[in-house]
Formats: sequence, structure tokens, C-alpha cells
Amino acid sequence: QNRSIKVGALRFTSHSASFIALERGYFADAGLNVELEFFQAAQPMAVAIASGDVDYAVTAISGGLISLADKGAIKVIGGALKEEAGIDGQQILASDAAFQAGLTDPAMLDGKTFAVTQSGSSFHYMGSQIAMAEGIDLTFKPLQKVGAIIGAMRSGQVDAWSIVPHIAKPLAGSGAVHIIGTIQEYIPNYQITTAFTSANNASDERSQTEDFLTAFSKGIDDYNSTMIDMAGGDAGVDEMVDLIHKYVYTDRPRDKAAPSIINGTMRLSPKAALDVSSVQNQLSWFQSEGLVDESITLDTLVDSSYVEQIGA
Amino acid sequence: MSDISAVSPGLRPVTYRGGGFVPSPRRWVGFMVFVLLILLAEWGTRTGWISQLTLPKPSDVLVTFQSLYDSGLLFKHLGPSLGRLFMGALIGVSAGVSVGVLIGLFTYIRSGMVPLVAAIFPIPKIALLPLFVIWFGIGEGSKYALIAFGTFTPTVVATYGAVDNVDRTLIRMGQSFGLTWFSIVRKIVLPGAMPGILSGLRISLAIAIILLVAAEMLGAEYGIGAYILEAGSLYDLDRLFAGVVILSVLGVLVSASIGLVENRLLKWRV
Amino acid sequence: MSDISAVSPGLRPVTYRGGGFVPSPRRWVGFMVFVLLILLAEWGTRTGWISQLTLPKPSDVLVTFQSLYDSGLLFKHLGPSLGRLFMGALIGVSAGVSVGVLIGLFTYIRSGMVPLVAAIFPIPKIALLPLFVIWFGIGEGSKYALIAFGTFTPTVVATYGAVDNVDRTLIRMGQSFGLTWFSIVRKIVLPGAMPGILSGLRISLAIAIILLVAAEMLGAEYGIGAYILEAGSLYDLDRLFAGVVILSVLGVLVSASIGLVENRLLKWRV
Amino acid sequence: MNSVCHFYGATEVLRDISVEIPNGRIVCLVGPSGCGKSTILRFLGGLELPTKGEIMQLGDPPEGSLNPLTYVFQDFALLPWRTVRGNISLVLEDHNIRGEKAEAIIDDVLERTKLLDFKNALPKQLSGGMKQRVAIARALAVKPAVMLMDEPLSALDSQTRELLMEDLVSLWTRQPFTAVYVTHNLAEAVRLGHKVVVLSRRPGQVRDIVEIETPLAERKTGHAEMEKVQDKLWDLMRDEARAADEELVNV
Amino acid sequence: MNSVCHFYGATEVLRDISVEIPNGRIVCLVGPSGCGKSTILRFLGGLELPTKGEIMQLGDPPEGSLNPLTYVFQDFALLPWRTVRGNISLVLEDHNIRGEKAEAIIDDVLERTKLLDFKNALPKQLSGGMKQRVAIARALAVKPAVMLMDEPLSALDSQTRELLMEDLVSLWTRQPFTAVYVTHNLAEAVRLGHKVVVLSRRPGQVRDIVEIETPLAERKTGHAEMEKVQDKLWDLMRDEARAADEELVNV
Ligand SMILES: Nc1ncnc2c1ncn2[C@@H]1O[C@H](COP(=O)(O)OP(=O)(O)OP(=O)(O)O)[C@@H](O)[C@H]1O
Ligand SMILES: Nc1ncnc2c1ncn2[C@@H]1O[C@H](COP(=O)(O)OP(=O)(O)OP(=O)(O)O)[C@@H](O)[C@H]1O
Ligand SMILES: [Mg+2]
Ligand SMILES: [Mg+2]
Repeated sequence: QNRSIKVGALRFTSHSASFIALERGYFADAGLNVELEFFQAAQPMAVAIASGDVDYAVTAISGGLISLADKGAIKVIGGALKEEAGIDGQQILASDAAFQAGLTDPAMLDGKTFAVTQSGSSFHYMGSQIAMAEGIDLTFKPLQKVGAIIGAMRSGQVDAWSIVPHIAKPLAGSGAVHIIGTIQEYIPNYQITTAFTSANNASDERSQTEDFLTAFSKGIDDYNSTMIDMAGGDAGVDEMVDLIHKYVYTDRPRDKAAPSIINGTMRLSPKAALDVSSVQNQLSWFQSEGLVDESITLDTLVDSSYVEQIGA
Repeated sequence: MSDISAVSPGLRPVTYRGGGFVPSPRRWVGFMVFVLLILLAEWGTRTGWISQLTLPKPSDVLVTFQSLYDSGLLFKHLGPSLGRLFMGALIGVSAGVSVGVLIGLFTYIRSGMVPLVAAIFPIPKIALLPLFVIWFGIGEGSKYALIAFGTFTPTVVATYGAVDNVDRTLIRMGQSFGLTWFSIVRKIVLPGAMPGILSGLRISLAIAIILLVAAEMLGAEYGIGAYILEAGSLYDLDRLFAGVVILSVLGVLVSASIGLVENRLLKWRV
Repeated sequence: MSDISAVSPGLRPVTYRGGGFVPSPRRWVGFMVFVLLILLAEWGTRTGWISQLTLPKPSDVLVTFQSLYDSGLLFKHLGPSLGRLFMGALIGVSAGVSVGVLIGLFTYIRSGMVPLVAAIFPIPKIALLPLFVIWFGIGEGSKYALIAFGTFTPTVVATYGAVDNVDRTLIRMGQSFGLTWFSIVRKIVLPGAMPGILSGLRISLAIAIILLVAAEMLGAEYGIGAYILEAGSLYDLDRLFAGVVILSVLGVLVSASIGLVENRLLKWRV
Repeated sequence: MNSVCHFYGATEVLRDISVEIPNGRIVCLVGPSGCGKSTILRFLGGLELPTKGEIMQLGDPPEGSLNPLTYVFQDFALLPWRTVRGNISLVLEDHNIRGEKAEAIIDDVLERTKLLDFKNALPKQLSGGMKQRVAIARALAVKPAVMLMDEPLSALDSQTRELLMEDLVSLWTRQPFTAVYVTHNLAEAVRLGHKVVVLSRRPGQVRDIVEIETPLAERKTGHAEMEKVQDKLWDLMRDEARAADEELVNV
Repeated sequence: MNSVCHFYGATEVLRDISVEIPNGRIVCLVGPSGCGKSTILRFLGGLELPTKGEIMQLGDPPEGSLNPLTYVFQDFALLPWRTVRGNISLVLEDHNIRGEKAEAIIDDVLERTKLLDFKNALPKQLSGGMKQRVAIARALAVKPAVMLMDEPLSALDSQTRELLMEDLVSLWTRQPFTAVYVTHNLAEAVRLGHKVVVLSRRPGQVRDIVEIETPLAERKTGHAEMEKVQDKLWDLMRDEARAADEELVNV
């Protein structure tokens, strides 16, 4: 019963469900002997799933992920991070220079530059959705690394960007950038990250995959109830922060890490349910931009047999 | 006196034991190796023996290349890249040669700069990407700066090595004829260091090409590096390899043109 | 006969016109330059003349370094990095030396490999990152492979250059005494090529350190490269510079130890 | 051993050359630069094959000779990374002579060349004359039937050259060896050769063969007969030398 | 011009050396390797300063002399990237002699050294003897008061050396120049020197000064008196040379 699997993760709060499931023994309960593999970026993690070096992971939907699915290497099996009305989600930022020059609302972004890591990244998607909704033109600047984008924002070399709250809030707090809107307004029910695995695991290792999702869902439930619904009160939050701090911001002292961890709180899809309408929307956008092949269908990307398919 | 050999007893030819240790290149072999490797890759990917995750089909890469050319995108990407390569390398190489010559000539500059250059050399340029954004912006400036920075250190090292190797007797000769310091530098030191500087240039320019990708991480829309990065992030192996082949060809061309310059400029060499 | 100089008319000393062109390094100057630069940075960041976006306060970097050391994380990061550096460089260098020697000795290998190496050299390793994951996995394998790949080409080039430069008269001497082919390679070619190989190693190992950052992009939890990448992605300049300083020191140390090896191994050199 | 060598070199460099090298004698080859002296020696040593013609050796090499045809090179060709001892043991190792047996041979040849005190010195610590003596010692170590010397003294300064010539003469006097001695220097040829072969400018042809009967030990600078031979050789060569010197080198 | 030179070199290399160089004569310096001959010449040329003592030149350099103390180096020191013409014009350019005036000087010195045909050749195309003649032509171009020659012939083979010595003698005979000629080779010293200064081994001291009265043009190999001088010099030097040769070199 004790199957050894590898789960890929980034050191972000959005991966907390995996950390919780491991720390609280949910994986072990499901008969899974889990080893976490940490990555510096999402893209190599996706490739590692394709090559079979890692079994399960969570990441945003990107052009690379869709391409790998198209090559028959990976499948999306469930949802994770999700935008939800009422909870602080991803923020739209303006650089101080642009803000002072009057950029105080996303509607005024016409002709401005918008920072993305790479074309075909989730930042690119969010930016285009804003542009489409507002009927404006945005210039996208690919800067590869989040650090480079922060540098460019602070020095006013790009005008706007969108990013998760735990990075957005401290930046805005320092006065170097300003929050001018939220992504929720433009992309409701945005399924930001998804759980995925290799096509092999999805088709041939059904029970293992189901077990993974079960344990993963328990992690999600704990996280949501403690951090969002405050079921355990502040003591519960403290305990959870302690747990997450083992994996995130490890080289900062606890008291400095805690605000960042709490700031980063966003709803994870309960039961790892997947919002397929959002996924379809993203897929169509990638296709319309010519970043991935026209012929890819939702079925190529998603294995719908594991979790609830919202909006199908 | 071949008759002696017929007559004398015990007469036998001296055994040959020389030869070897002088490999002479044969052009067609190199060509054949490329063709063979490509055919092997084609065969492997076609039969599925090499998975399509591992390597793209060479014929697909060719098709991609063809469409890149037909759509005119090739030159849209190549243009900015060549510009960056040229400007970046120009800045880096000229700064490198100047500093290298100064290091080669002056005790204090040498003492101050050599350890500095040694400390700068192993710093990975990609680690400093966020800083380049602040220092030089996200326009062409930072791209030039990154390539210049990368070519600077190897050029300095090659140049001061070359200056050190200039035959001191030639310099003493210049002094013994009462040539001015400036004359000696211009007419003896610089031409004498030229072979070393040019061969250093081979390495510097290869590094410049390598850094093109890093440079175009910084907000480049067009450029071979940007093209490769996008292909990589989309895991589009056909385009990735098309881009890599372009860089590779670029590298071989640059090296060949340095060879030409060497042949022209250094025909005085023995 | 200095009395002559007092007596004879028109007697005057020969004017001195030699000297110069032999810079001799002075250690303390290099040291001073570092201290000066650091003090300047400290002063600039303290007074706000250099914005804290541009450069971290050197004292803050020191504090970061201190806490890195105190928390024991320094060695947690340094350990895996050194291991990768060692294994990757070992594989790349030994493969490079072997191939380089073969190229230096055999016509056909030379013809086949030299263009191949020339074509591989300008390929940026970071462009191939996604492929390294497929080819070598995400474990230590891909990190070794990336560093090995990066050190391989410069080592090959340095080695076959060094073999080419081995004095052919020494080889002819070996042949004239009837030494076997293998003896000649082992006792004459390899020791003779050693100086060139070692000086090539300087460049290869600097490149290995540079590639550490790229290698640790591939699923590394700990490692100086991973540390730098994380600091970069959070735009945490203190930690970024702390990491860069470590790499820089590492580079200087590696170069110094090659110097030591050279002194020991090549004490026969004139 | 009698070694008789003929060869008919072809194309440009050497034209129809036949020379006989008698046992226990020193044959000197002189001629202007580029006339093919070194090439002839390479043929003799089996390091190169003539385009036409053949080189024959007569009889079997004497027993115990490890390397019948042994070179002494102009630039010494010592391995700079081995000590004097190591340079000599190099040529013994491949014949499986190691340990004490090798040590005995090394000590013997170093003694004959008066180098015993410098056994553990590196080549860089030796002066040019000593280096060449090490090279000669190394050649002696393999008990050669014929020594092939290619301008062995021309890299040395004239005083050292003088000294080394005296050494060679005393070495030969004690135990005569067969040698082919290539040189530019007529004084050397006259001092060391029993037979001087004068080659003409490229393509090299035998211009004259001069036999010198005076015993080696009696020859000295200022020896009248020697001077006469030397002047005769110089007259034979002067115009060739001038012409060879004026030629543009094609590199 | 009379140039009187004294210097008291210190530390190891040279000890208390005084030499006088008379006008229009060739002074040869001989001595074993490393005794400081080149160092003395560097002092004379002002390329180095003696630790103690001084070098004086008497009188003003003759008019038209661009570079009163001019070197001829052992290894020619020609710029390989300049043609014969360019190598000579190099030393004129800094005196602002260009165009026709320079051309005239160049043609004149090339004619005197019989090199006119090779004006546009690169050094790599020339043989050693021709290279040294270019170096001599270059030295002549600046109309030196004193030529300082540091083993100018020792990089050449003996035949070329012989030829070049004849050239030097005829050059001097046509128009006497003052020269300090450093050499290892006693034959050269005896052939070219009006005065031969023999130095001892390090630390270099003047061991003897031999004046030779025979006119240069009459000296020849085999000239009995010359042979006697040479043998005398050789006797003076032999032991020093042997000792110098046996010294371990400290690098
Ligand atoms: N490997 C080679 N390929 C082509 N030409 C060669 C080669 N080796 C020698 N030669 C030519 O053959 C001629 C004879 O060369 P060789 O070295 O035998 O002359 P040499 O008499 O020894 O001259 P030197 O006195 O300068 O040593 C020269 O003109 C040389 O240019
Ligand atoms: N720059 C220097 N620093 C230290 N020692 C030196 C230097 N130049 C020369 N010497 C030493 O001074 C001594 C004299 O050198 P010099 O070159 O004058 O000798 P030389 O008589 O010209 O020898 P050779 O006949 O070999 O040319 C030598 O022992 C040499 O090692
Ligand atoms: Mg020869
Ligand atoms: Mg000297």
C-alpha cells in the first residue's frame, strides 16, 4: 500500500495544501509516501512532471503547460488557487511614477506598459483580460523573473502589473507602487492554479491519483477553514502559520514571515474542484494569441474524471 | 649503389618508426558528422525511438525555420539581436582592450584592477538581471550593458596577457632608438598584442552570443534570445531548436570572420 | 677614473631612457581598491546618494551574511553547491581533456569533433534548461550535466590547443628511441600539454561557477544559486549581494588553488 | 656492425645521394641551410621515408644495443619535467629496464659525461652545454650502434661548443663509436669528422667527399693541415652559402 | 666623439669595471655566460642605471646624429609586422623625418648593406643573416656616434656569420665607426676588435685588455698572429668557461 510518490512545489503560500497534507499525515493516511520536490520556477516543474521525475504538482495554467498536454505528457486533474469575491485576490499595481502621472484606475491603462514574466504566462493572460474588458491597448514587457519586474516597477520603467496579494501589499505599503484595482473585477472565478500530473498517472494510476487528490483536498479544507473562515481563531492561524513557515520564507524569522504568509491567504478550491469554464477561457485566449495549437481541446488538457467540474 | 644491397649479406632496410602526431583536418569529415547526427535524430524521432519530448524532428525544425523565413519574422528577430550583439560587444571589447592595455602597462592599475576583474569574472550575469533593470532600464541600454559586461572581463584578461607577451626586446629596441612612450605603445605594444587580442576576441564573442539570451530576458519583444525564451516557456521544441541553430550558426560565422581578420591583419606572422 | 669626469670638458652622463613596461603587481593596492569601493558604496547608500534600489548597504550585506552563517544556512547552501560544482566540473573537465587529447592526436577525430565543438560552444545553456529536465531529470543529474556541458567545450578547446603546442621534437625524440605510442602519449604528450590544460581550467571553472545559478534553476532546494535566485525573485538586494559575494570569493579561491597546483605540478617550467 | 646506407632521394630536396657510413668512424655532413642535411638524418633514423631509394643497414646490431640508431638533437630534446635521471630512465623504461639495472646504466653514462653530480637536477637548472651532455648520456644509455647527431652544438655559445667538442673527442678516443654528424660549422666538421660529405644547395647533391686522416686527438685549432682543409671546404661552400642566405623564405 | 665610460657596478653582477672606448674603434667585450656583458651594454645605452658609478660620454654627438648611442641586438629586434622599409622608417618617424627625406636615408642604408632588393619584404621572408643586416641598416639610419652590438652574430649559423663578419669589416673599412661589440666568440673578437676586454666570471671584473694592432682588412682565418691572440684569449677563459658551464642555473 505504501506507494512512494514525488510532489512538486514552489515555496509559495498557494502550495500550502500540499504542505498541510504532508505535515498532518493526510498523505500517509492515504497510503502515500510523499517526498516534496521544490522548484525555483513553475515551468521546469511542469517539464519534470512530463519527464516522470515528479508525480503531482500545482501550478498556474501557462502556454508551456498546454503544450506539454498537447504532446500527451500531462493532464490537469483538479483545481487549487481560485479568485473569490470578498477575499483579497490578485492585485493590479501601478508604478509610483505612473500613479503620480494620473494612473489611478485600470481603465486608464490605455497605451501603457504591463509587466509579464514571459508571453504565455498567467500575467500575460491577466493583462489581456483587463485590456479586453476595458477595450484598451496594453504593451506587454516580458521580464522573465518576478524580481526583474519588481525592479522595473519600483523604478517606474513599466507602468502596471498584477500579482498575488502577499507580494502586492508590502510593495504598496512601501509606497513604491500603488494598488489600483483587483483581478476579480475582470476575471471572476479565475482558476489561477491547478493540480496536474503526468498523462500516465492520470490514466493508469487511478487509485493513486485519487488518493493523492483526497489527501490534497483535506489539506485544502484545513487551510480554508483556518485561514479564511477563521475556524480556529487566531490561535489556529498561528499554528497554521507555524506549519507553513517550515516551507515558506524559511530564512526569515517567524515574526517577519507571518505577515507575508497571512497576506497571501486566498481561497483554494474546495475538494479541488476545477472551474472548467475558467480553464476553457484561458485555453481559448492562448489559442487566440497563437501561443498554442488551435486544435487543442479542453479534453486534451483536462482529465475530468477525478473532481467536480464547475461550469461545465 | 643498389647493387651492394643485392650482394652484401645481412643487409636490410632501416625500420620506419616516425610519423603520426600531426593530425590534419579534413573538411568533409566534419560535414559528414553533422549530416550523420541529423539523420540519426531524424530516424530516431520518426521511429519513436527518441520521444518527441526529448528532441524535435530535424525536418520539423527545418519547416519551422522555413516558415520563420517566409513570414519575415526571421529578420525581425535577427535584426535587433545583431544590433545588441554588435553594440554590446563593441562597448565591452573596446572597454576591455583599453583596460587590458592599461593593466599591461601600469603597475598601479594592474595591482588595482587584476583582483577586481578576477572577482567580477565568476559573477553570473543572470543573477544580476533584477539589478540591470534598475541600473540600465529595460530598454536597449540594459541589453547592451549585459553583453558588454560579459565580454569585458574575458577581453581584459586576454588583452593584458597579450600585452605581457609582447617581446620586451622590441620595446627595449624602441627605447634604445629614443622613441616616445606613446610611439612605443602605438607602434610596438599594440600591434604586438594584436594576435592575443584577436584570439581572446573569439572567446569574448562566443560569450556575447551566449549572453544574448540572458540580455533578451529583459523586456525584449523581438530578438533570437527572446524567441528562444518564448519557445522554451511554451515548450515548443521545434522553435527552440530553430533558435539554437541560429545562434550556433552565428557563432561559427563570427569565429570564421575573426579567422579572416586574423589572416588579413596578421599575415606577418610566421 | 671618476677624476676624468672632473677634468675633461664636455663630459656628461649618458641619459637614462630605459625602464617601464614591466608592471609588477602590488598586493596591497588590490586590497585597497576593494576597501575603497566598499567604503564608497557604504557612504553612498548611507547618505542616500545611491538609492537603496540601486545597491544595498555593504554593512547590511555583511549582516545578512552574518545571519546566514549564524543560522547554519550558509553551509546548508554551500554544501550542495560545492558538490555540484565538483561533480559537474569533474565530469566536464575529464570528458573535455579526453576528447581534447584525442582531437590533438587523431586526424579523423579532429576533423569530426572540432566543427561540432565550435557549433556547440555558442549555445546558451539556459536556453536548453527545459530540455535538461527531460534528458537528465530534476535530481542532481541535470545539475551535473549542465555544469559538465558548460565546462566541456572550453576544456576541449584548451586541451587540443595545448596538445598541438607540445614540442614535436620531443615526440620525435621519443620515436627515435623506439618508445611505444602509449608511452609517448603518457610520458611526453600529457605532461607537455599540462600547462595549457591547467590554464584552460581557470576559464572552465569560472564558467562552472557561473553556471551554478543556471543549474540550480532546476529544482534545487538548497544551493548558493538557488539562494541567489530566490533573493532575486523577491528583489532582496542584501541577500542577492551576499550570494554574489560568495560566488565571487569562490571564483577567486578556485583560481588561487589552480595557481597552487600549477606551482606544484609545473615547477619544471622556466 | 657495418652499416652501409644508400638512398636516392627524389623531388627537389635531395637528388641522387649515396653515402656509405663505415663502422667506428664519424661522418660529417656539411652544406648550406636547407640543403637537406636533417632530412638525410631523418631517413637514416627511420623517422621519415625517402620518396625514392632505400636506406640499408648491414649486419645485425651488436648485442645489448637497445636502440641501434640513436639521435642527438640540436635542441637537446630533454623532457623539462623530468630530472636528468628521469630523462635517461625514460628511454630504458620501454625496454623494461628498471630499478637497479637502470640505475647502474644511468650512473655509468652520467659518469662518462661527467654529470654524476647533477643527477637530480631539472633541465631548467642546467646550462646549454650540460643539457647537451645529458642528451649524449641518454643516447649512450641505449648502447647505440650509430649515433645520429643533428647540429648537436649549434645551440650553444662558442666557448661551451669548444669544451663539448673536446669532450666528444675524448669520449670517442676512449671508445670509438659510429656517428653521422650534421653541422653547418666547418670548424666542427674538420675537428670531428673522419669523412666530411659536402652537400650542395637545394636540391641537395653530394658535391664532394673529403677524407681526413689526422687522428682526432691530434687536431687542434691552429693545426696547419686542418686550417687548410677548412679553407678548402669554405671555398667550396662560400658562394652556395651567400646564395642560400639571399633567398627569400617562403613561409 | 670620444666617449669615456666608467662605472662601478655593485652587487654580485659587476665589480668595479672601468673601460674607455676610443673614437672610431671597435671594442670587443668577451667573457663567460652571465658575466654581465649585456648589462654593461645596457648601461652604455642608457637602458639601465648602474647601482654605483657613472657612465660618461665625452663631447657632443656629431651633428646629424639622431641617436648617438644605437643598439644592434642579438635577436635582430625587427618588428615582424613591418616591412624592411617600415622597420627603418620606424626610427626616423619620431624625428619627424618622413616622405622623401626618409626615403633617401632608407635607400642609402639599404644600399650600404646590400638589401635594396628586399625593401618591401617582411622579416619572416628573410634569412637570419639578412635580418641582422636590416638591423644594422636601421642602426646606420640614425647616424650613430657609437654602435652598441650585443652578440649580433650569435643567432646565425656559422656560414652566415662568416659572411656577415666580412660585411662588417668592409663597412668599417669604408667608413670607420665607433662600436662596442659584445660576443662569446673569440674568433669574432679577434677578427673585429681593435681592443678586446676580457671579463671574468660573475661578479664580472676586467680580467685583461688585449689590444690588436693588425688592420681589420688584413685579418683572415688562419692568419698566424690572430691564431696566437685567439689561443691566448682561450687560455685566459677556458677554466672560467668550464666553471660557468657547470653552474646550476637558479631560475
Ligand atoms: N616537412 C616538410 N615539408 C616540406 N618541406 C620540408 C619539410 N621538412 C623540410 N623541408 C624542406 O626541405 C629542405 C631540407 O630541409 P632540412 O631540414 O633537411 O635542411 P637542413 O639542411 O637540415 O637545413 P638546416 O641547416 O637549416 O638545418 C628545406 O628546404 C625545407 O624547407
Ligand atoms: N633583470 C635582471 N634581474 C636580475 N638579475 C639579472 C637581470 N638581468 C641579468 N641578470 C643577471 O646578471 C648577470 C649578468 O647578466 P648579463 O645578461 O649581463 O650577462 P651576459 O654576460 O650578457 O651573459 P650572456 O653571455 O649569457 O648573454 C647574469 O647572471 C644574470 O643572471
Ligand atoms: Mg637541419
Ligand atoms: Mg648577453
